[in-house]
Amino acid sequence: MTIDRIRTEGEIEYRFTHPDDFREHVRDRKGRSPVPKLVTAKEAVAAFVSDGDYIVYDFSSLTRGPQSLIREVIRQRKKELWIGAEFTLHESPMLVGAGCATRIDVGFLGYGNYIGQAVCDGRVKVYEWTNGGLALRILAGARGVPFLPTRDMLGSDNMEVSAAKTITDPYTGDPVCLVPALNPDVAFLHVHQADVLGNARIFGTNLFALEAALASFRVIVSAEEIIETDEFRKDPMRTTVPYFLVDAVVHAPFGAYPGAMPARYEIDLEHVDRLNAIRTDEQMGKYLEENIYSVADHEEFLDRRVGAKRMRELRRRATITEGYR
Amino acid sequence: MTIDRIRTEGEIEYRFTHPDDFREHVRDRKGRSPVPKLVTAKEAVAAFVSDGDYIVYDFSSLTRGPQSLIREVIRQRKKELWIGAEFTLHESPMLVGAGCATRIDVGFLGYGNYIGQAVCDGRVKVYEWTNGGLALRILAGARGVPFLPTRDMLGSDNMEVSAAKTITDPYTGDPVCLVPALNPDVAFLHVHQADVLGNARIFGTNLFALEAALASFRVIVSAEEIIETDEFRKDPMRTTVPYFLVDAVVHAPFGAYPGAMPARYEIDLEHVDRLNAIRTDEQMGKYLEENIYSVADHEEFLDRRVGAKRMRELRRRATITEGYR
Amino acid sequence: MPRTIEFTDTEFMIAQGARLIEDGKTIFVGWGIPQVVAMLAQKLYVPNVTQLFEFGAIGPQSVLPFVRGTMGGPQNTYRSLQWLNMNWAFSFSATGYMDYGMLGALQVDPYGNINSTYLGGTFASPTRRFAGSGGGNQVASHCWKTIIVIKHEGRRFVPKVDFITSPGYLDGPGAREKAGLPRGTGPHRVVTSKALFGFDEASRKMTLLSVLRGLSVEEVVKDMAFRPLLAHEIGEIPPPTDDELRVLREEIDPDRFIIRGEKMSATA
Amino acid sequence: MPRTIEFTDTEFMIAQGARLIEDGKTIFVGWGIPQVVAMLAQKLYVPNVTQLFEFGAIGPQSVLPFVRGTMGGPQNTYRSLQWLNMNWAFSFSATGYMDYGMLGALQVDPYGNINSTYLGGTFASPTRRFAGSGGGNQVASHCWKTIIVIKHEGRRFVPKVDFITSPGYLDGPGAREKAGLPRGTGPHRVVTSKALFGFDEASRKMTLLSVLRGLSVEEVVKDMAFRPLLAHEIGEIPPPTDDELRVLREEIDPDRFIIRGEKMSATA
Repeated sequence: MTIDRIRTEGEIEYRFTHPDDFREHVRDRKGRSPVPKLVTAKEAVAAFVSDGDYIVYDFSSLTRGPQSLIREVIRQRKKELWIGAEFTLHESPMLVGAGCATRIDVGFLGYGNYIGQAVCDGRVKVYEWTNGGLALRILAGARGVPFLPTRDMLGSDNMEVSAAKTITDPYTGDPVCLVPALNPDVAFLHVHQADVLGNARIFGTNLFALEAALASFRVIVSAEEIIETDEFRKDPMRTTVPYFLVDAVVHAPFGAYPGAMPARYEIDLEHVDRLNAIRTDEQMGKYLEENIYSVADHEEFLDRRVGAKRMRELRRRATITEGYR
Repeated sequence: MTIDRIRTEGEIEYRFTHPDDFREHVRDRKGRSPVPKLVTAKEAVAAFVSDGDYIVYDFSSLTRGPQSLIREVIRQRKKELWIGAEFTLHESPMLVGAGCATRIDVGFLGYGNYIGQAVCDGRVKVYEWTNGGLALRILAGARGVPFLPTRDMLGSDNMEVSAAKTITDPYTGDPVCLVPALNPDVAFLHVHQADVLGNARIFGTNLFALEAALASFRVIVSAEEIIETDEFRKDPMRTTVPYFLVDAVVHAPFGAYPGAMPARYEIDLEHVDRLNAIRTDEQMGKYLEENIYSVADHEEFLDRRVGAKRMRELRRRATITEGYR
Repeated sequence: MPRTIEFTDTEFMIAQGARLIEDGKTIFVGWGIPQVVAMLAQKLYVPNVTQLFEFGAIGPQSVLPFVRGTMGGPQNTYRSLQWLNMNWAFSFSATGYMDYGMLGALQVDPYGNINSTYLGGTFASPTRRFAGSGGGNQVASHCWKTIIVIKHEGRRFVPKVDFITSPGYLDGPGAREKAGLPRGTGPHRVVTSKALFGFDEASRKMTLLSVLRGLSVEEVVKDMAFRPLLAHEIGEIPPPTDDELRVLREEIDPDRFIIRGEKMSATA
Repeated sequence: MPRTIEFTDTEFMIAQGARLIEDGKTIFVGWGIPQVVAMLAQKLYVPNVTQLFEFGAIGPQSVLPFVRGTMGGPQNTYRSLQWLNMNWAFSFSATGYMDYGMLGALQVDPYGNINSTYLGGTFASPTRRFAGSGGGNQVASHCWKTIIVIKHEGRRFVPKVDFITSPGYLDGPGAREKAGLPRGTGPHRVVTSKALFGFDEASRKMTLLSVLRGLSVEEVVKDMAFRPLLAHEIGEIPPPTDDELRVLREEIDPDRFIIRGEKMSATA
């Protein structure tokens, strides 16, 4: 790519793409033709995630996170990734532990002291944007503007360790904070339903699903269920993301495991506890080997490491379905 | 009110409220307690619309417009209103013709040459913000920021006849347009369903329903149907506006007449044609007398001027219900 | 055997516009004539075009016949892929996802600047006042290729518009970029009831590309208040086809609300 | 007859927090302990409080028992009035609709500035690194009254926090407004496992308001690394009630995941 995507200001590195450069990518490299995009996770990650990429995703590690895609990124041993991390409780430690991620914009850094130690050791660089600031940066990217203003972050030390700027608002004369637009290289969205074209539905709250899809150079959707395009046309209010934002669709039942998929299956708390208990590189290595490197793909992981019985049990526990349809 | 709400820059008057002033109104004057707010249109307009107020509404004159509330405003002979007009095809002429509105921010000025002539005659002042600019101003008001940036309006003459400003974006060095936040005095929302607390649901597209509800000092919801609060809790994705933004709820079946309410009843094109054919003050006076001043309220208007047969027919014509639920 | 086709100026304008849209692309559709153009195109030529309306209907497949006057009701937004709102709709155009924009206009100048606001006098005290931008400014600012659909009346083609409602190339090459508008955007075609215009790459000036079969260049340009550039070869535009007229007259607008106009004829 | 109640420091902190919330108001609820405080309050004291979670759950009525670690799942967001997203959630606080905000903290200083980011060293090379702001910065910036819930450990009460993650009164009166933060906002109460603090109107400094029944002021302030102001009359806080403990132990957290902690006792 010839597009300038990384900037520095003093000690701070930040991702920034001129809106015109992003627009030209959209014009030239994103298809608007409704063509089938159903591929395997392996194919999607190989084709659309490169070393050095900036990645965002929602919702959280424990709820509707794109866990099978994250594991595939680790399996393919991507390098030098930069993560926009809001509710990424255990992806951050895993991606850093696996040697995939070297920079993280937070948000919320994640569970446990494995990741905290990695920061102290200098294995990963962290920049502070706060959850609100990061969500706003993605909204700016989605709206095609170079920045958005906010009245938070002001007065806090986050201003010093991010590329947020203070300007004088021309309407009130008061200080206001600007955050630069973020156009990630890749957005991962794990959804309840998608069609093969990329139309996608999420049930429940989200962080910035449509924002991330609009703002990102490439979008990979993984879906619990593949449905007909006609279903979207029958109920347009339920669509979260329209097809032409999406580059690849992956069918991934239990794709949020060990987290929950609301109204589909519950969190596997035992598995999550194992993840959260990781303190050393040895423990991390063992976890990654067992759950990622030693299996060919998500299906094999589910078959051999999770098992049908466990999955049945997690489905059975998802008793609340009201509102998720 | 002691809050400064109107500013001038050269020839341009524009509404602007310091975000802190708006916040203090929200703190002190908006209730968060879930109490019943069901009142008549007469009560709602008398209590919450004052002479000189700035009013916004969506969707359009022909689709889900708050027509019964507009008629009540005219019936109560409010004065010096300022209208934020996007798809207000026939409300603008009516409000100007009835002597209620003296300033309009557009948007889209409306149908026919009655309103155009009123501008030429200097009976109403118009400022140009464009649809996108006006929607963005309301979004700024809803986000509690003093402005939002955009890359349109630039280069056009709308910049000269609005209070939009051009600044140099500190991230790209390029010019970018800022529009000031708009916090209307009153938002009218005509919705498919509401409960007595003010929770409200709109089915179909909208212009800026949640934005206007968050940005406005006072919010009046009129609803085709009053439903139980429990229905909202069972299906939270369908809620458009939560109760605590709303000051009054009016039960208004056929409240969008002569426009359509999607999936409920169709446009009365004959009635709309009469409205659009108005060219003279005499014609306008006759229309207002017959349809507004000579009837006590919306119910009497429906009974005596529209009639049960016509309403049945318009309901029957609303054959498309797919997606509206 | 040559056959004479009879049609209205509006029908020709609509048919011409419909032939310009590419399949598998997106188009931001303005209110009125552009809606009908998009309907005809989708019905006959480009089943896989994705339309976008400014209030957030993404991918509607409007029910025929066309419901006049409105755009937001169930018929026009039928079978959309997604229903959103206005701030989202303009996010799709701002991020470069809208290939085409299609707009009507009151006046247009050699740089494709559009006036929809007023004629004569001043802004504060105009001779005639019209609706203004609506979302036209956003469409013309952000879509990659804006198509302007306008009746071929001399008074509509002026050296300088009374008010720039929606930006064309402003005052020439580089002016849009200098103003801060997105790079590489601007007016692409002007579709009229007699001809088709493009814009010269170097000067950004309106250029006559082709004329309705049977018309001379002089007949097309004679009452325009500026002289457009002429393409090296001026093409010939066939009149509306039987299919186009049938769909327009029988399926889209049987009440002739939109398609009525001045009678014209040309050889099929 | 006086009766001795046994409880954990966490239980006391939660019970205290729950008593501070007003009914019929809104509260922006942070992750972890604040969730449990809000659950207890809504169950026992304030049925008509409207909670808001930062990812856009408006008015949830969480299912008990509390599901540890998560906040966004069906149990915690059950029976919400509305489900939105993060940019909308922060719009409610930015426009002044959030009466209370409730946050945990790693460190707090006399002005109520919160550090949740790191301890020791520098930002680039910290001694210990924690999660950072999450949405805490937005909550502390925009809610009218921020309540900080923090264990009463001396090392957590420092003269100057290592990093201002979420703003208190910064360096004193007027500093928030000067920085551009919304007028009239700021820390309201600090709820600890031994005491309750407010902030002096004039100096904006942390002020001891009341202590757990049976504790002396000296016991409360002795290991804080700064000396708080003292209210004219220091109140006495009753220990957790039977109802509070029953709901916490039986209904909200039967696995004692959250409520475990140091054992304490006081007279009922």
